[in-house]
Amino acid sequence: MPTMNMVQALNSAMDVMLAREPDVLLFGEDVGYFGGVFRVTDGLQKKYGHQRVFDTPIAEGGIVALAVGMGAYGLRPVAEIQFADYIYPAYDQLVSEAARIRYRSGAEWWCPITVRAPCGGGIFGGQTHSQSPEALFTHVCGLTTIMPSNPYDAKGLLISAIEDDDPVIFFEPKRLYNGPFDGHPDRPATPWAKHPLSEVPEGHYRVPIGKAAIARPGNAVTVLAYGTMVHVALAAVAETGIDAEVIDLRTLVPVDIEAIAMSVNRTGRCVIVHEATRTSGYGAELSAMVQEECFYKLEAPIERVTGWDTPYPHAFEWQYFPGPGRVGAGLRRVMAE
Amino acid sequence: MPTMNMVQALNSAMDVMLAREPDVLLFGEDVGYFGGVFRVTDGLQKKYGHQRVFDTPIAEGGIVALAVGMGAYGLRPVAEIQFADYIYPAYDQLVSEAARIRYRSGAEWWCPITVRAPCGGGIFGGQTHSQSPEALFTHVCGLTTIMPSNPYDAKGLLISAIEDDDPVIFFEPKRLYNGPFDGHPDRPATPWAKHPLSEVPEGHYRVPIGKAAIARPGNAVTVLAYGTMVHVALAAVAETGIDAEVIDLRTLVPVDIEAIAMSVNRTGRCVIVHEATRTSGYGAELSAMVQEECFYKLEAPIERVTGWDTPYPHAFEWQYFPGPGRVGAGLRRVMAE
Amino acid sequence: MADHPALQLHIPEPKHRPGEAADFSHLRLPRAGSVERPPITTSAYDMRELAYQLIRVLDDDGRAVGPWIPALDAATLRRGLRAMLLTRAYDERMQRMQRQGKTSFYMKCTGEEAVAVAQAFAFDRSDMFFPTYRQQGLLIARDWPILDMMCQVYSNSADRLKGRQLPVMYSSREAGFFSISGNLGTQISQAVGWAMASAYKGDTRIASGWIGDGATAEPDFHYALTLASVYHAPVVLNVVNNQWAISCYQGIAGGDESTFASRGIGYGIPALRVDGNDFLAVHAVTRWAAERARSNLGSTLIELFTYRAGAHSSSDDPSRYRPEGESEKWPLGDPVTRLKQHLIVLGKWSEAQHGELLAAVEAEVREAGRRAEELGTLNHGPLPDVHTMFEDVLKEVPWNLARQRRQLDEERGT
Amino acid sequence: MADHPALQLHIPEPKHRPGEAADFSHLRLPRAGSVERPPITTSAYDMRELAYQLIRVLDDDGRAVGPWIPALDAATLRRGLRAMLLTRAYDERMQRMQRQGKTSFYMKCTGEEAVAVAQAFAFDRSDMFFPTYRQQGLLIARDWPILDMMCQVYSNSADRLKGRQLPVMYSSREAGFFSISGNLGTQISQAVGWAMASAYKGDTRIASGWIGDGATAEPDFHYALTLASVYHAPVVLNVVNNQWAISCYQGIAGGDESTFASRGIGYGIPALRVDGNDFLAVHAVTRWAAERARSNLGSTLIELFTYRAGAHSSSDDPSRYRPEGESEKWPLGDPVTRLKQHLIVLGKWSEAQHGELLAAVEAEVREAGRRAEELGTLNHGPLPDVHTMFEDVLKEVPWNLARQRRQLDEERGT
Ligand SMILES: Cc1ncc(C[n+]2csc(CCOP(=O)(O)OP(=O)(O)O)c2C)c(N)n1
Ligand SMILES: Cc1ncc(C[n+]2csc(CCOP(=O)(O)OP(=O)(O)O)c2C)c(N)n1
Ligand SMILES: [Mg+2]
Ligand SMILES: [Mg+2]
Repeated sequence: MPTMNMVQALNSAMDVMLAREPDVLLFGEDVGYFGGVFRVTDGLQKKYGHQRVFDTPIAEGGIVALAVGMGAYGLRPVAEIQFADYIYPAYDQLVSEAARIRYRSGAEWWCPITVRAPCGGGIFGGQTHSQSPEALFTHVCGLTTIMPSNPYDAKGLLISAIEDDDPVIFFEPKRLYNGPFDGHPDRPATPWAKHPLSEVPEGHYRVPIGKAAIARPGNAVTVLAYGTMVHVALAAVAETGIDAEVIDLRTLVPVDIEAIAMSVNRTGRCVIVHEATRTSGYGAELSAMVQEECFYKLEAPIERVTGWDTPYPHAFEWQYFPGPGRVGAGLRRVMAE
Repeated sequence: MPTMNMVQALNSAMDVMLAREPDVLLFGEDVGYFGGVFRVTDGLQKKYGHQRVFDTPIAEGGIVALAVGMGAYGLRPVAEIQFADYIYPAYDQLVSEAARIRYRSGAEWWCPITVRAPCGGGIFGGQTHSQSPEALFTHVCGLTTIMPSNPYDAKGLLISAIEDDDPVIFFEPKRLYNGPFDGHPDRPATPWAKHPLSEVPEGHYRVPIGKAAIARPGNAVTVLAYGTMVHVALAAVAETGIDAEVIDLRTLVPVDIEAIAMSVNRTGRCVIVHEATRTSGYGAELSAMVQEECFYKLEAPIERVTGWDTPYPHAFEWQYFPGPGRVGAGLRRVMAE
Repeated sequence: MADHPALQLHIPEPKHRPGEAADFSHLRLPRAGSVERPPITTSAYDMRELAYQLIRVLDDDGRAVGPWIPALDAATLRRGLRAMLLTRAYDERMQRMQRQGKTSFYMKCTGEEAVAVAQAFAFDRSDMFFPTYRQQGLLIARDWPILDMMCQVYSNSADRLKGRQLPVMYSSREAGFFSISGNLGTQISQAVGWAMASAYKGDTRIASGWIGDGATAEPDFHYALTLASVYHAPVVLNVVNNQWAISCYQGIAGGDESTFASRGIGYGIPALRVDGNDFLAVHAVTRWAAERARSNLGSTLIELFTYRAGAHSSSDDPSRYRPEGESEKWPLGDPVTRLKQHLIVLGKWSEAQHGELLAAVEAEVREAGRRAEELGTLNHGPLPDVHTMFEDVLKEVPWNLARQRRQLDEERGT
Repeated sequence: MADHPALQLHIPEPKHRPGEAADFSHLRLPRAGSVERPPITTSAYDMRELAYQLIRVLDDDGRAVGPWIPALDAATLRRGLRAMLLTRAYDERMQRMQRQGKTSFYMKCTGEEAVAVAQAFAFDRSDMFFPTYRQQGLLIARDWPILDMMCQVYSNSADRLKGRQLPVMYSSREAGFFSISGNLGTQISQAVGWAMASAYKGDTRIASGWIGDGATAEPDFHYALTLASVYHAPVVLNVVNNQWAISCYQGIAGGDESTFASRGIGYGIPALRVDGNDFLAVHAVTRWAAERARSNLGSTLIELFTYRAGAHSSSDDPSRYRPEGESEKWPLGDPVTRLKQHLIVLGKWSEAQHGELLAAVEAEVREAGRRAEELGTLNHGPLPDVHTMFEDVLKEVPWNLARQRRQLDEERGT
C-alpha cells in the first residue's frame, strides 16, 4: 500500500471521486491551475480539465452559494475555503441555506456539498491563519462536521463526505498536512511515512461518518481529541506515563456518543482537548454530554485543555497552542483527584 | 416610577443615551422614520433628527461595517439587526473585525459598538424569525453577549452596552417585548405593567454587565436561564412546587461565574434552560463550567432543557419551545436522582 | 483643513411622507415603444444605455408599440390575464384568512403580478426558478395547484413542507421553483450555481433568480453578478424594484443614485430596465434574456420597475410611512387592467368575458380554499404529524434527534 | 429545448501560463494626456466613460502631458521618489530577513509603490486610511519610522502590536493608518463608516480605503459602494488592480468582462481608472477624488492599474502560475524609474543624485534594521511579555482570561 501524507491522501480522495463520479466538481480560491495554497488539489485540474477543477473569485459566500445551487441541480461540489479563518463570509449560506434546505423544503431539495477548510495553528499564521472554528458549526443542525487526524482517515472521511447527501464541513488541520505533529515544535519534524496511518489505499474506500477511533486504548482516563490534538494527546500520554485511552472523534457532529460513553464509564475520568478557544468551544458540548452520560461513574471533574480565550497571537504560537505540557498537566490534575 | 414594557424600556435607554451623548447614533433596517418593525426606535428619528437615527440598506454586514468604522472614528453607534436570524451576513465583520480590533491593534483602536437583535420564538415566526444564535457569539472572544429578561434590566443593560468601549451583542427576546411570557401560549397574556421589573426610571441608570440576578431564591436546585426562559423557568418552578433558585444570567459572556458556582455549590443540582438548539448551545458551556466549579457538590447530573436540534418549525412552535412542561420535567428528573 | 467647509452627512429621504400628497412627477418615463431592441449578441458595453431606459410596449391606450412587441397570441395573453387574476384572487383570500387567524402571516404581490406571470411565460417549463416570497405568480403561471399553496400557507396536514416553513415560503421541485428562503438574497447567487451546473452538464435548461430592490444591498446580489459574469452563467437575474422595502423607499438601497439595472454594467452584464406593469414588455425583455442565456451568451440583469400596491406583509401597515393614495398615483398603472385593456383593443376580450373570468377564478379560489381548510389550518389543525419535526434535518435521523423525538413523547406524557 | 445547443461552462483563463511567453499586447492603453479631466462636480452618469479609460500623465519620454498634470513642485516629487525608494529598500531587506528566518512572513509591494506613495501625498495628513497589506507606502510617505514597522514585522519587544499580528499587518493611529485585517475586504466598508462619522461630526477629514482586484468579489466591496453612494460618504475607494490575486489573474475576479472602475457606475459613484505606475497621474486622480469628497460631493472609485512585480508573499512562488519575465514586459513600466526619468527630464534630478539617494535610503534601512534586530526578532526574541497575550481582548481583563493567565504561569512551572 502506498504511503501518503495528509495532502496526498486528501488529493487522492478527490482524484478517486472525480474519476468515479462525473458530478463531482472542485473549486475555490487558487485551487485550479495552482492546485491550492497547500497543494491539496495539485494536478487535478490538469487531469480532469478546468470545467471540473477551477478557480473562483475571492468570495467565500459566493463559493458556497455556487455549491448550494449546483447541489440543487444534482452535482456533488467540493468547495475549498482557503483558510477556516475566512469561512465567515460564507456563514450565512452555510447556516441559513446549506444546513436548512432539506428541512425547509420537506426533503424536496437537499445539499450534497462538501466544504473543505484548513484549520488550526502551528504554522505561525497569526490570528487569521490559525483558527479552529468548528464549534461555530457544531451548533448548527443540518451540518455534519468532520476533522481527521491522519492520512488514512482523511481520505476515507473525505470520500464519505463527498458521497454524503447532506452538507459536510470538513476541517483539515493544516499542521498535520506534512507530518504527525506531536506539539513539540523544537523537535525534528517526523514525516507521515513513519506513521502506520499513512498507509493509504490508492482506490476508493470510506471511513464512516459518525464513528470515532480509539487512537490508544487505556484504562485510567479517557482523552477526547480530534485533529492535531490527537497526536498531542498521545505525546502527553507517553510523557506522563498515564494509561489513558485516547479517542479520536473524527466526526464532531454527529458525534460517536457510544464510544465516548463506553470509555468514560469505564475509566471514570475524562480530559477534553482542543485548540479552539475555550468558552463555548466544542469541548463544552463534549463535557456536557459526558457528564450527562457518565455522571455516576465520574471520579474527577472533566478537564478541558484548550486554546486560551484570545485570538491566536503570532509571536506566542507555542504559549497559545495547547501542547503536550498543558495536556499532561490536565491529565495529572484529573488523575490526582 | 413609570411602568414600561420592554419596547418602551429599550426605547428609553436609547432616548437617554441620544440625549446625553452626541456621539451615539442609531441605524438599521427600518429603524429611522418607521421606528423599527418592533417599534423599538419609535419616535427617535423625529426627536433627534435623521442624521442620528436613520435607515440603512438591507446589508447586515454593511451595517456592522459602518458601525466599526464609526467606532474607529470615536462614535458610539447602536446598530439594529432586524431579526437575530439575519445576523449571519454580519458575522465576518463581528467576528473578524469588531471582536478583534482592540487586540490586533494593541489597543490603538477599539470598537465601542452595540448590535441589537430581537431573538427567540413564540411569535410563529418560523425558522427565520425565531432563532437564538447566542452561542455563536459566546464562543467569540472579544464580544460581550447580553440577553435581558425584563424592562428594568433591558434599559439598564442597554445603557451599559452603549457606554461600553467594546462590542456588545445585545439580544432582545422578542416574545417578551409586550409581556412576561411564561411559556403558556393558551393562557391570557399578562402585560408588563403587572410585573415589578416594569418599573423603570425615566433617566439614566446602569445594570452592570457581567452580573447575574437571582430571579427567585431557592435551595433545592439551581436553574440557569436567560431571556424568555427566565419566566418559563419561574412558571415551571411554581407549577412543580420545587424550591428552585432561578438565576437570570443577563450577561452570557462574561458570565457571572461566582453567582452560578455559589448557588450550585449550595443546591447541589442544576438545570440549564435555553431556547436555542441543544448541541453546542450556550447551555453546553454552562454545564461544563458548573461541573468544573461544583463537581464535588453535584448530587445529580446537570440537565439541559433546550430547543430541539432542528430548525424552529412554524407549525410546531409550542412543541419546539421548551415550555414549563419540559422545564418542569427536567426539574423533576434532577430532583429524582 | 480650515479652507474647507464642514462635511455633512447625507441621509436620503423619499419625496413624500404620510400627510403629504403622493407625487411621481419626477419619474422619467420614456414613451412606450421608444427604446431600441438590440440583438442578443450585443455586448454589455455596447448596450449599456439601456440600463437607464425603460422598455415599454403598451401605450396609454393599450396598444402594443415598438420593437419589443413579443410574439404572443391572444390565447397566451388570455392565459396570462387569467394567471394574474388568479394570483390576485388567491392573495386576497389568503390575506383575509390570515386576518381571520387561520394562519400566522401572509404576503401579497398586488400590483406586481405581471412580473412573475409574464416572466414565467417567457421561460421553458423546465427552466429553474430561484424566487423570493413575492413571486407566487411563477407557480400559478406554471399551473401549480393553488390548493397545494394554500396547504403550505396553513401549515396543514397536506403541507408538503410539513408545517416547517413560514407561510408563502413555497417550494416545488416539480414546478422548478426552488425552496424560498426567509433570508433575503441568498437565492440569487444559488441560481448562478444551478445555471453553471446546467452548463457544465451540457444541459439546455437555464435558471432565473429574483431579488427585491431592497435586498440588492446584500452580498448575494454582488456574488450573483460577479459569478454570472466570470463564468458566463446561463441565468437571468431579476431585480424587482417595487419602490419599497418594508418602510424604506428604494433610495435607501441606492436607487436615487442610479438605476438598479445599471448595477450590471460594471460587471459586464447586459442590463435591461422594463416597465414591470406591462405584461408584454416584461415578457419580451425576459424572453430576450432567456434566449441570450440559452444561446451560451451568458447572463442578463433585468430591473422590473413596478410598485408594491399593498402592504409589505400582513404584519405591516404602509400608512405609517408612505403617503395615502400613493398606490393609485403610480403612473405605470395596474398590470391586470393594462393587459385587459390591450386584449380589448385587440378585439380579443370584452368586459363581459372579463367579468366571467373574474368570477371563475374567484370560484376556483373559493373552492380550493374550502378544500384546503378541510385539510387543516394553523389555528385549528389538523397539522402534520408532530414527529416529522425531527425528520429531514439530515437524510437519516441522527442519534440526538432520535432521542429528542422520544423525549418529546415522554414529556408529553408528563 | 431540442432546438438549442448544449450549454457550455466558461472558465476564464489568463492569456499566458508558465512555459509560454508573456505578452500584454491585448491591453488597450490610451496615450498619456489623452483623457479629459472633468470638474469635480460632474455627475457619475456624465463621466461614466472615464471608467473605461486610463488616465496617464507621464509619456514614454518622462514628460508630463495633458489635463491631469498635478500641481506638484520638484521638491515634492523628490520626496515622493524618496518614499518609493525607501519602500522598496525596506521591502527588500524585510523579505531577506524573512528568508533568513528572522520572521515568519513578509509581503512586498514591488512595482506598486506609486499607488500608496502618490496617494498618500494627495491626502491631508489628518485624513484617515483603511489600507490592505500592500500599502506600506502610505506609512512611509507619512514619514512613519520604518523602525517601528520592522518591530511589527519581527513581533519583537518593541512591537506596539505586542506580537499579536502577522508581519505587515501594521496599525498606526498616529499616522491615520487603520489596523490592517488579515480578512480581505473588511476595511473598505469600514472606511465608509469612518467617513460618515466625520461627516456627521461636521469634521473636514475624509477617509480612504483600499482593496485588491481579487478582493473586490467580497461583500465589503459591495457594501462600500452601496453605502458610500447612499450616504454620499466623503471617502475615496481604491481598487489596486495589480493583475493578480495570489495565483489567480484578474479575470477570475471579473476583470475580463469590464474594468474594476466601471463597477462604480451602477452605484452612481464617479469612477476613474489610472495608470498606477505613473506617480503624477495617481496623485492627480486621487487629489481630484479627495477634493470631491472634501467638498461634500461624495465618494469616488479609483482603479489603480498596476502590476504585482513580486511574489504574492514570502510563501508564494509565482513561477508556478505566470510566465517567466511577465513582470519585465509590463507595458506601464516601473513607477520609480518613471518618476526618476520625469525629474531628470525636468532638470531637477540626475543619475548621480539618484545614486546618492539610493545609498541613503539603503543606509537608513540598514541602520533601522540593525536597531530593530536589537529590539528582537521572532526567532531569537526578545518578544513582548507573554502575559500581554491576555490583554486587550476587552478593555478590562475578564475573569476567564485572568484565570487563564494564571494557568499559563502555573503550567509553565510544571
Ligand atoms: C437577511 C435579511 N435581512 C432582513 C430581512 C427582513 N426583511 C424581510 S423583507 C424585507 C424587505 C425586502 O425588501 P425588497 O428586497 O425590496 O423586497 P420586497 O419586499 O419589496 O418584495 C426585510 C428587510 C430578511 N428577511 N433577511
Ligand atoms: C476573506 C479572505 N479570503 C481569502 C484570503 C486569502 N488571501 C490572502 S491575499 C489573497 C489574494 C488577494 O488578492 P488581491 O485582492 O488582488 O490583492 P493583492 O494580493 O494582489 O494585493 C487571498 C486569496 C484572505 N486573506 N481573506
Ligand atoms: Mg421592494
Ligand atoms: Mg491583486
